Amino acid sequence: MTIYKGRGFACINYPIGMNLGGDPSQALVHSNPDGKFSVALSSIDLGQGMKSITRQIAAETLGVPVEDVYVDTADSDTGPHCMGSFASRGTHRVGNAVIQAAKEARAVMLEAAAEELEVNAADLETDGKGNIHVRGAPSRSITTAEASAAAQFKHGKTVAGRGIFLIPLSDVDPETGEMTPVSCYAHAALVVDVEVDDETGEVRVVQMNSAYEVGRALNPRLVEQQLVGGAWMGMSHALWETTEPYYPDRAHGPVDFNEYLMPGPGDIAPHDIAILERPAPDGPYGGKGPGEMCANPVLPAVANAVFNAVGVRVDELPITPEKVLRGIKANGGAQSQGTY
Amino acid sequence: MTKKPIQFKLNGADKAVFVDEGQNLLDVLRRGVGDLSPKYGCAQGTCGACTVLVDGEPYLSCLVLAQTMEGRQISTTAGLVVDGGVDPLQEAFMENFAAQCGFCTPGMLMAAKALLDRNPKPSREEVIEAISGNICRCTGYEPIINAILDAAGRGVGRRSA
Amino acid sequence: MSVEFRKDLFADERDDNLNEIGKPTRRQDILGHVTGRSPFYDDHLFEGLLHVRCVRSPHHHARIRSIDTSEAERMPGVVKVIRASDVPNNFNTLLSLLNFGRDDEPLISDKKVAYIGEPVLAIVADTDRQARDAVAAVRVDYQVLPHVLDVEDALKPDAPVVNETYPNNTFDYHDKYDHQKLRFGDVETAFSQADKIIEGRYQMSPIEQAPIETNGAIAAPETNDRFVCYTSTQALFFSLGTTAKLLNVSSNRLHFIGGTVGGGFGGKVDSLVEPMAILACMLTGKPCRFVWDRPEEMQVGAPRGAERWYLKDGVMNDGRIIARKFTGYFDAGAYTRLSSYAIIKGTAHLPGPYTIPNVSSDVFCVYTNRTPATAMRGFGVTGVDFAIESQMDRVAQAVGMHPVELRIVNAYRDGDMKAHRREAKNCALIECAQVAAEKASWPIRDEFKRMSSLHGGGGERARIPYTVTDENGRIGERRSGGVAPRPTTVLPPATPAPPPPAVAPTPTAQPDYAHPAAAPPYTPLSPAPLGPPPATPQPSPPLTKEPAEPPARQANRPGYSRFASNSGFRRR
Amino acid sequence: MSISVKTFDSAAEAARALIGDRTARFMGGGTLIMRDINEGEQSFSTILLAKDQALKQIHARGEQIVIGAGVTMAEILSSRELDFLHPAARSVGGPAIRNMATVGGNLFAAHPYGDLATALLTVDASLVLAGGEQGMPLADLLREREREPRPVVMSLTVTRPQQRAFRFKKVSRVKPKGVSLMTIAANLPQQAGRISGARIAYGSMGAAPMRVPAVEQALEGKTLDETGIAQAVTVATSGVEPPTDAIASTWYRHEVAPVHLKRLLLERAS
Repeated sequence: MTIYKGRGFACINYPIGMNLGGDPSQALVHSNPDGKFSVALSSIDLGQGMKSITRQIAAETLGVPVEDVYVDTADSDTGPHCMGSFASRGTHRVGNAVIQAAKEARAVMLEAAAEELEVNAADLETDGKGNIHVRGAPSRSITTAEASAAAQFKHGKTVAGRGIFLIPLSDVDPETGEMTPVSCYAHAALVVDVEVDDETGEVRVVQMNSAYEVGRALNPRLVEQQLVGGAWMGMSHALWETTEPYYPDRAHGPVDFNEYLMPGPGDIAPHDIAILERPAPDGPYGGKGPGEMCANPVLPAVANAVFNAVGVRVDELPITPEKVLRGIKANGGAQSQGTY
Repeated sequence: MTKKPIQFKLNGADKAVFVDEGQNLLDVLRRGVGDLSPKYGCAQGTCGACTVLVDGEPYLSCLVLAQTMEGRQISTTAGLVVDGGVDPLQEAFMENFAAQCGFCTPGMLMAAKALLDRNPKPSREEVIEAISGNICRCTGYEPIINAILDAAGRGVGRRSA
Repeated sequence: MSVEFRKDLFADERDDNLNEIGKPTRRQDILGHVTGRSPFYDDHLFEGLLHVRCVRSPHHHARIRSIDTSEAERMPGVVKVIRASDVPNNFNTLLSLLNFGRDDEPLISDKKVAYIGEPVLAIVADTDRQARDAVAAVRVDYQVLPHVLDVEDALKPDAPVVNETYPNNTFDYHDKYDHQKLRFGDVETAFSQADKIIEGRYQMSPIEQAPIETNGAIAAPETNDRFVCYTSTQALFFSLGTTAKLLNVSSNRLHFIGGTVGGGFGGKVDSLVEPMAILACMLTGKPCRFVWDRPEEMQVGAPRGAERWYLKDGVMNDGRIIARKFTGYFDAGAYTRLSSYAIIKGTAHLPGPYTIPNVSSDVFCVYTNRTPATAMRGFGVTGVDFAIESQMDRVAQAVGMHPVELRIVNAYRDGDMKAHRREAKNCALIECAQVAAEKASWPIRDEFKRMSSLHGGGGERARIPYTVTDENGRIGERRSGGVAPRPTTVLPPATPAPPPPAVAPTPTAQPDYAHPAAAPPYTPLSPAPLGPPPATPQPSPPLTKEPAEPPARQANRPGYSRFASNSGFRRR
Repeated sequence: MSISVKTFDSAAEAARALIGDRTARFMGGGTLIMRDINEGEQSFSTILLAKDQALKQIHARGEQIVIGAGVTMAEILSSRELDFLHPAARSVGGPAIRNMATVGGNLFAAHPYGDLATALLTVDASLVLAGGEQGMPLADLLREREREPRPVVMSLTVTRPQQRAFRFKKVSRVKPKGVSLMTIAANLPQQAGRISGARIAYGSMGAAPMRVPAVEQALEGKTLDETGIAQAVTVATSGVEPPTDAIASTWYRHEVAPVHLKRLLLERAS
């Protein structure tokens, strides 16, 4: 038995959002009289952190502490329309809608503060800690709670805002495919190191090194969640997963988690990640959306690493031990392509 | 259909409920006595989302015939919160961002709780073994393993540069 | 595991002094998750809740002669048998909400089934077990039909018709073609000028989204003649709109609540559980729960469909790819769902994040007798990325180049023209490749370390080339057996005729960042002697040629397609 | 059909109830039967339970150890007498499954399950049935386990293997818990450095766990080294017809069986 080491590389870009119907999302923001805000959406939190990231975007835009904002989603009676959570569109589309809504609400709050402080609203700024003060004169300040109360009880103003984000629909040319599919792209590159057992065809991922460009990491820990979990899923797609093990034959389709194979906690590989941020001009604070692209480079990188290790190109996913072993046997043995 | 009365303790409180004869414990916990913390993921014993402790040991509640639980002590994630405060394990999950969709989390917590109750200072391999019957589709397991090690005071943690 | 931020890169494009953005704030929902209190759709209790289960096809393809429910109806706990005729408007396609594609799928099929697991009847009972028992007692008389499971078999003239809405077994694009085209430049001429031709065939398996929470919904009557629906949907208004259409009910009588979902990954878009739960609720007046079990989630719930890609590259010895041609087949399964759009998205993604002057692709949405496919994380992109990046490795091997350097040589840069005819902006591929290689301690040569997405793009690389088009693959042509070659036409460039192309723009202020020219061969085996010294940069041969005859044929170009309900749409 | 449950004080009573009632199943730990109930399996509608404490006992008589059919994997793992079975018990499911799954249930677990049964085949397991029948070899039960009426197993008697003679390997795609692609158990007693009375069993290589006589014969009288096992490796799949399933194909199982057998045989005994 020999364990062959191999290394593979892949890099990708990923389109954020869809070119369908303008791909709109809406948001409503309003405050209670004490300056505590609610964001109403109909967007879905599938675990990617929709509620959390829109909360941070709203807090940043409103200029209030994040504890002063809660996001409520998704109730069709109160949350305005959203296309849904897919296509890595949530952070980008919903985030932009929240910014627009929060800006409108902030403007009302600042107008009220300006009236109370007897200054021009354009001269006011928020400190993110619950205060509004005159730019350059921090002592001339009012709390966001006081400003909201004044708006609602003295000035008769609704501290609220509406937001929608829409990318104008782009036509698709039937002859050339010309179109504007999306507005920004995330990027990734990944190096995978594997070990291949030449007698069984088993592949073990031993290390991943990656660089992911996400526009801006609006919350670094949420980005990390996506990248770590997503790369795991990529590894899983590459080496384990299929609903039809003998595609296109339909036989032996798994019906439980024992037959539907995914890497277990004992299969995970160390993953060292670098996060790059090149803000998207139209992204919320430059954010793009790391949710989908994180898996994509792993699949080909693993395939390339297997080739590097034993000289077998498996072009049909998943790269099962069986396919690797068939390749090794067809070649008359493992053929290392050399170490990088 | 005949209903059978059974009594058991759930998170220390007495419960009495009528169950269908073939009904599983998961269904009785959720719909019978209203503890929604254990989750339905497969009803096959292959995902672990319904893990509860029976007399301190982890069981898959979807595979437990409810009527055999007469007189047993059942613990669920809903019972981890004591006097409004969270368990160190829950705190470690929060701190380590060890949940995304949160659906596997209650089962994962109970599997981890069973481990730490028996072995307060587990190795990484022991943690991996303890959660090996629980599937997480979101996190890639790493944050969960780190959270459990953290709760045991053995956090190697993530490196952040 | 480690995470580092490369704040040094693109620093001048960012303001890092924000209050909340960039902070590792805990998730808003985390306390609910760790205490088991987060309200997922199934975490709502109702007195007298009824349970729905489906009778499903055991056949790939069959006509239904009759359905006998007499025994099932007498079984204990059975409250209602739901038939296809109970569905007010039993024909839909998901993207009809955006006027993209024709209705092609019933909620319940009582005439014909086209995949294993297709619902033919639903039963509502007091308990889940009673519903299952009744399902087992239903007798369906099927006349089994020939089926087709392979995408390329489905394109043969004599293949069984899977989906009567699309009798050619392919989705109709723009009312004109049986596939989506991408044409940029002239691949065939470029192939003839290439030093090497590299070809590959890549197959992506069907994959299950596998959320730990299965698809499901609970519907209950509200007091005001409305219906509340707790749902696992990934797209609240998509599901609401689909339900309103199928059940022919005003959308504001539907009150959908969701948003806390136990994983989706694309598998909770199809809106199959919500209409069924609400229909059951309408027909019984009781709260009804329709939840897929795990076998349904795995084999009836739509997977990420299989994809098959053929790639052909024309490559110069210095690693530059001068032409890339794709033929792709998406296995949509029996019904369209979202596959038709995935192909639009995938087409715009070609030829990957590289500046290749000649690109052509034909991508088919193919119907087969298998579980309909739908979205999954990376929809329309993951499969072709696998193909492209495996192909890139083949190219690197063929020209003897370092795999990372090969990517950097071909990487798109700010200002480059992409094959879908839009300028590249905000690029960062080169930087990602450099950083990943650095992290892995995988050396690349200094000149490649100095390259940048910010420089060397545009100019000649921004040009839209003369483009060869064709009218192959008109709807129905393939099935009728006639695949007569059609004359190709050449579209005029978008801009006046460009100057003769040169491979590299004249270096200006920063020569180090100039467009890469020829690179020396890469020697993967370390003991091997180094290759010859780098060749002197040479202008590449012209990659496009002047049109043989003046471009004239515009008449056959129908209007561009719009995929929206709001303006300019065509009702089908 | 809705499920009814009948509980008996003794396994013998349950066994009597099972005879003549094709709609009844005797339930051990429930890990298999409860799944069937949950998924609406129609082939049975009555569950028989026995509160018989005899089912839960483990006791040793010299080299013979009697294991009650109701003993769980977790209970095996906490039994010192059964230390040689620990690798096999640990290979079943995750910790929760091991608290529930029983020895008796494992004997009836369909492909690809039954890892413990594979191990038991190599330690001369014989059965005591609830009807009183004694001494039925486990292999006989496994060959005919689908036949109705299914017997109720009270206990198994196994023979403790020689020190370091027992080896076990479960080949799985998922770590640490995955279903078996192939399970191998080996009991390799030695006399004067030579194998005497080898027992080799495979799991997931057929409809049920099975002994592999060709391999056993090839090992007889041989030394446990590369040369000594060569013939056994050659005949690793002789007489074996491995199935194709979601985990692996017949071809693959054929190809890797000799590899895994060889690795197990050459593994340093712990």
